[in-house]
Amino acid sequence: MDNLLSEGLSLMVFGMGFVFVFLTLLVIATGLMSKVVTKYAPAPEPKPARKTARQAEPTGAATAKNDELVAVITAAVHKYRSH
Amino acid sequence: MDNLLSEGLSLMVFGMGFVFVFLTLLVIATGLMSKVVTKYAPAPEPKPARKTARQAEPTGAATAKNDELVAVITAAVHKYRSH
Amino acid sequence: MDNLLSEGLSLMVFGMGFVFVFLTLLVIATGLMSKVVTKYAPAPEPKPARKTARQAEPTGAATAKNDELVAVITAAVHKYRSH
Amino acid sequence: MEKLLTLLTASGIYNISGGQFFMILIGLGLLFLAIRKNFEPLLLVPIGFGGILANIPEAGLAYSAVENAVHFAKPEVLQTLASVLNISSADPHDILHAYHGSNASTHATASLVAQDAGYSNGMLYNFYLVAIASGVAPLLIFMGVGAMTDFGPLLANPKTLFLGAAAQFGIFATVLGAVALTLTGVMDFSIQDAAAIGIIGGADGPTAIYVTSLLAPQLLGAIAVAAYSYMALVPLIQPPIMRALTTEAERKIKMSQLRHVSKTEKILFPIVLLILVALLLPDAAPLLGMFCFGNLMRECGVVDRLSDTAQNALINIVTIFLGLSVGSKLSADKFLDVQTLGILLLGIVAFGIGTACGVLMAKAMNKMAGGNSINPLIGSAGVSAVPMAARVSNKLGLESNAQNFLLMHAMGPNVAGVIGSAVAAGVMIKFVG
Amino acid sequence: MEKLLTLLTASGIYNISGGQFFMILIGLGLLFLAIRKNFEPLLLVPIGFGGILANIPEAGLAYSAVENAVHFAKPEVLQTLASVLNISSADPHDILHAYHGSNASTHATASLVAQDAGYSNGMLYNFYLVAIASGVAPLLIFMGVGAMTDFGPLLANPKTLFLGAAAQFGIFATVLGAVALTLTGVMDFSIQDAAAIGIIGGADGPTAIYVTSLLAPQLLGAIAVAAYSYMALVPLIQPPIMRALTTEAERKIKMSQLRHVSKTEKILFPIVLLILVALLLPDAAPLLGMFCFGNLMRECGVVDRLSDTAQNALINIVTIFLGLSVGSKLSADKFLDVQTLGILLLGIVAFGIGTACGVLMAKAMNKMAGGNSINPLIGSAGVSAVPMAARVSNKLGLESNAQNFLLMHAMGPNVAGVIGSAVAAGVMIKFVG
Amino acid sequence: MEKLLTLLTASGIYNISGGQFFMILIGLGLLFLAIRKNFEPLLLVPIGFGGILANIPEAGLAYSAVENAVHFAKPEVLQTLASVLNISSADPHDILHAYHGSNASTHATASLVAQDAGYSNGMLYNFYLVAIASGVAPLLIFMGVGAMTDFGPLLANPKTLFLGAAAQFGIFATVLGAVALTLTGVMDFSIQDAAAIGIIGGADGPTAIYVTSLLAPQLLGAIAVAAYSYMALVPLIQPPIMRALTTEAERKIKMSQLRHVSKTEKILFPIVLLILVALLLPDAAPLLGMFCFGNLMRECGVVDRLSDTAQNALINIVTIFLGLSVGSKLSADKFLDVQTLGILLLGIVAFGIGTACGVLMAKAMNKMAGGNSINPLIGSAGVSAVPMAARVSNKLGLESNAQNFLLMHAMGPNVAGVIGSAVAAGVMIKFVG
Ligand code: NA
Ligand code: NA
Ligand code: NA
Repeated sequence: MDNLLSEGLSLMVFGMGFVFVFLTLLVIATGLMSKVVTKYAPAPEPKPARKTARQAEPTGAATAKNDELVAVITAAVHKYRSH
Repeated sequence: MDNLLSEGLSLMVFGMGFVFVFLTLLVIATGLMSKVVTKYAPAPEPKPARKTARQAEPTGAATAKNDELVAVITAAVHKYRSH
Repeated sequence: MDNLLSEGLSLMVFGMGFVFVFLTLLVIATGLMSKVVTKYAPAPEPKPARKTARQAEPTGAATAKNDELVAVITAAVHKYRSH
Repeated sequence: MEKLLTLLTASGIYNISGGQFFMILIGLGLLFLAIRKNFEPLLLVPIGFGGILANIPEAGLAYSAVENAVHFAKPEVLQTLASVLNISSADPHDILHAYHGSNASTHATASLVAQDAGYSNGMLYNFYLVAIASGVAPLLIFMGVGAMTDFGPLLANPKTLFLGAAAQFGIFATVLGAVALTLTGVMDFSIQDAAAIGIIGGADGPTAIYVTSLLAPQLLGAIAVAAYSYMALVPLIQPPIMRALTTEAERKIKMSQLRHVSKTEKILFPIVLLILVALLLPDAAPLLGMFCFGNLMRECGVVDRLSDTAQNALINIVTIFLGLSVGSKLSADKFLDVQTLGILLLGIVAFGIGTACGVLMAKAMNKMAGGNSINPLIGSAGVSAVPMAARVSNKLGLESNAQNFLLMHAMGPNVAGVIGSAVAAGVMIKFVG
Repeated sequence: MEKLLTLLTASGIYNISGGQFFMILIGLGLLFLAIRKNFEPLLLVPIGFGGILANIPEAGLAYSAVENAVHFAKPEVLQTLASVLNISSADPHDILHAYHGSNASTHATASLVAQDAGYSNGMLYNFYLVAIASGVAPLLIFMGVGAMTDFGPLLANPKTLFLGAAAQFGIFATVLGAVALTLTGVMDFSIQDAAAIGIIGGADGPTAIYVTSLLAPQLLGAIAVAAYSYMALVPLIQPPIMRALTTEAERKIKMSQLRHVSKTEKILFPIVLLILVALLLPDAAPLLGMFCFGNLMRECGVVDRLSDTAQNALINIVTIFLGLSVGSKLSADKFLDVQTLGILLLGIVAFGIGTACGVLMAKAMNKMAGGNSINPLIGSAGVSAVPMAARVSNKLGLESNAQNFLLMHAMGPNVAGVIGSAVAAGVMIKFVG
Repeated sequence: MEKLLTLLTASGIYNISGGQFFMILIGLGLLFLAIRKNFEPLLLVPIGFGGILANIPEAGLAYSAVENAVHFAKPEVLQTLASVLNISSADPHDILHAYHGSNASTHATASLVAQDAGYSNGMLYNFYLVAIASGVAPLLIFMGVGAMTDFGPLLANPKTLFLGAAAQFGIFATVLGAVALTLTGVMDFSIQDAAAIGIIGGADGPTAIYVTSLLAPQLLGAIAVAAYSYMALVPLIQPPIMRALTTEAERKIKMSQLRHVSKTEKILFPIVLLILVALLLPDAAPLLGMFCFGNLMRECGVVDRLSDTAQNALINIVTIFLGLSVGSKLSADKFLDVQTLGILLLGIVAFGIGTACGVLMAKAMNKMAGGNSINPLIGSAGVSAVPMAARVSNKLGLESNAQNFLLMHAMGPNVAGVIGSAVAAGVMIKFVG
């Protein structure tokens, strides 16, 4: 019983401590990495990043776009036929 | 041999019987369910159910639509350019 | 040691020989097949083979086409709206 | 020179048996039917190709490690296998016979011996183990089919479920037919074989494969080929029977338009079906459970990405492996048997009887309903063979009355037939499994 | 007539136990929550459906071959199993108990005995073995999540990683809670159980499933259901806590726009993270390794077709099997236990504490930074529950200041929370695994 | 404090060996080449990442359960393993050595012992077992490649098959090179090793992986890395050789436009090829069978949904696992060996010789055909490395004559090279497998 308590306590102390240590190191490493990258390989002007956006897009949005497309084309065609 | 015959016969009688019993119960349960649904959760006016239709569409149809799309756009563009 | 050498040598002789024999037979069989096909089932005039081309198309190209499509439609719609 | 001899004596042309040659021709024939005649190509292209691969001499693609070890017959390996299988003879045939009859642990030990001797399972044999012996492939196909099925027409007119029931009579009549062939000494089928053959009449590929893999795996090749071939032949098999059993007046009956079915009903239907299965026939639970799961994913509207995958990428992947695995059972020693002829014969009888019973049931229902509301042509769709049989009903309806579109009305019995044959499958597994 | 009796006595309705009936209701309840209330439907639809399948009486879908053999309890099979398990009693309960406690080789032998007797693994049990017991499904989901994650906001403001750390306090506090419940005699959790329950507080489904499958597989059903349900409830659980711990002035704080993050930084981040994991916590390597791999595929820009597949076809296929497999652990005998209530209670406490710690950490960081640059509302997003928690932060921000869009600022702590709980998972596995 | 010590002594930084550190650098180098230099990224990104994962200290991701058990070296476990392996020493190295040399059943028993002691296969090891040891991944890739291959240019000019034959001389010359290195005592390769190394010259990734997994699995990492790297380097390796062996006049030769190839010819070609394989070289049946199956699915036009899946979702999924599995063989103890240097050296020699022989063969064919109809530059495409090598031919042609588009002419030998190396692979497996 006491054993369980001490295990639980030490899990909390060391676990939480480790999470903080790890993420602190990650903050430092990431910051360092960003600094080095910005210094030695400065990014060009921010591109619109179209492609990445597309990938991240949820399926729903894609469908929506498709529908828009169809709507737009339908309109265009009606116009075309009505000439 | 006789054993095989009796097995076959009983398989037919009980099998066919069970299929009918099961589907009869399904008819009843489905009817009941539909009645309850229509009573307590009446459907709104029938939507065009565009999405489901799209899903059920076989690949062939999808391709056909795509082709139509391309044809339509080509026409629209030609019209547009000829202005 | 000598064994390894003789194994290597025979692997080269028979391996290379077999590759040539196999591909020679394939040349013959293919030629024969083509001849028979052209004789008994002459192809109709070469279709544009649109579909196969589409399949072989790398993803990149497909995306490019999609973009073109969007551009084309946008143009068509602008035209339409400007009427 | 010795190497040259090795190449020659290990070549296919040196080793090919008449049976293998013939089976390769059958594989080519299946490919021809699939590609040129459009016979259920999604299954028959992989099955036909798998059949050719399975019969490449010396490649052993369709054999287990032990079968491959026995084929190459090194005396010391045969000796070890014989001792593992606890038989005194080291004759290849005796070893194979003992191996096929041995229990699971002996099987496993024999397999390790063959592997130690450098032999391994053929590629197609591994596909078969993973896809069919485990039962998973037909179930996933059923899930995908569920995700592609619209129960709307059935829900608009649930009574068409009776048509799906009646058409299953083909299944059970065929079982009796197989029994009769055995009793008259023409063939030799066990009751398990008879049940698996009967299920061809269900006109539903994955159900037939699932039941056969459980009840009579040695007949899998013939039964799957028969099931898919006859499904492709539905436009030839059904019309004469339908015409013979109906009058011109009946074929002209126009059915009233189906009512609108709400989204909620469509969501609840697979759940109602599942609960009925759970309460009445647990042995149908894997098949109908996966079918209902696929349909629920389709209709619930909140997991579209899962439903899309189930009816595209996943079902396609599974179809490739399922087809090749079925093809692996087209090896000459298993397929070229008089039993195969019996199966082909019984299968077509099953289709015919199922069609007839569906039509007769529809006639009866029409009579009971006043004689002018149910076109008996939709009864034949109860065999399933989705959506081919429903199209046949539609076509015959149009022949008699150019304004008579039966397609949606026939879709009800059509999907009911899928449920009906899965229920029949559950009964078979319960009774003779 | 005997057949009729067989059908009846083998039917579900004849055999259903109260527990199974109740679990089927729970399965239906999960489906209702998923479909009508939109509770994480991608997981809860398969889990709920799997739960129903697992509780179909006599179908044995969630049981191993041995469990099925014991269930049908033929005396000779029980006798053989008892001798294999080296126990004298042939009582079903004793056999099951010995089986569950036996080592891997005895397990394998017992399994072969059951197969020889004609029993086989249930479908869901096979799915569980392949998807979860092997550990592969949660890892592939994590790879897909990595391929869907944009670390841009985190890289623009790496300090938000501290918020992702603080919110993990919920995990460890819950471990203590589980320990306290045990010490007071209310429940009986081992330290492994406590650790697995704690990880619910990580608000990250695949991490919870991965850890639980390693530390306390018997609790998998309850823990997964709790984790996904509470993730869906984040919009209800978090706001009161967030409001209680922040002042109106704090909630009004507008954060400055995030800097642009270059492609190179995004490519290097998963590699930096991987190296840190490699150097500090190898036990987190499978989880974070696959996560980083997915993210690298996404960002590197040269393997788009792999990245697309990882975040679509592959993750969808794996989700279907993962959900059904988790559902298989909702069988009555495993789920209907007072422990489940404890888990549900502790889980919500974990979410609450995590939320509070995240907010408090954000308050502290804001104070240290001068008091006007970090809106404490983004702290709650540190629990993960991506992207729901970030949306909650955004919503509360808009309530206080209609011009205050916190979404992108909250995405930093949000994805940091994923890393944080994966690190916590690694520590748990190291210490009590 | 004890826990802190545990964390520290189990951390990567405390345990990392020089070899692991170096291999992680190599993994990073592969990622750099793949991402920045576009070296076959679809394979080298997963391979490089898998290589890093495999070398994370203490994580044991690339090790089997037994290897992990031995690594952690608890005396009682080592003792049990030693007795299972029937050796007297319980020294870790001796146990590993006995384990790797043991037969399949001892292997299985040792594995159960390790599992009983709480150790399990690493994630990457499981991927390797499923994807490569079973042989399935390279075969599925080959199926996908078949579904992506257009044999039109080859069918329009079947004689280009000879170029695909000639270029395989690189394979067999390299075998002799490996033999020579062994005879001179520089390296120590068996004939199996030599054959596997030679196949690098086939310039075809899946063929190389398939053959190596059968003949020399311990060399898989080095051979796969060499094969894919050199395929990426084709634009650097080939041009100097091509220029040296051709005259300016030859490079200027314009080839007449290819005839139209009918659909029927394209459908029949994979079947003709399959039958030839079946009759002459059953050992090439798995590789070329799956290749032909993929191509038939592509061309037959009736199974487009299967063909689409084979060349997208399925090949992508398999590529991810294949790459990570190959990466698992980049563990320091297997890769950091003088043999690896030998493999890298021999591999580039193989590419060079293959290129040269292809060009010389094309020159000869051109001479025989009158000297003005075949541009020898297309000969180099016979090594395969599809479609890179064909593009190189095209580029050099354009340099000499800006109107000279050789791409389609070079596609013939290019795909012929794939067939050629698969045939060579079959011969290797037959003779030394
Ligand atoms: Na049916
Ligand atoms: Na978290
Ligand atoms: Na090649």
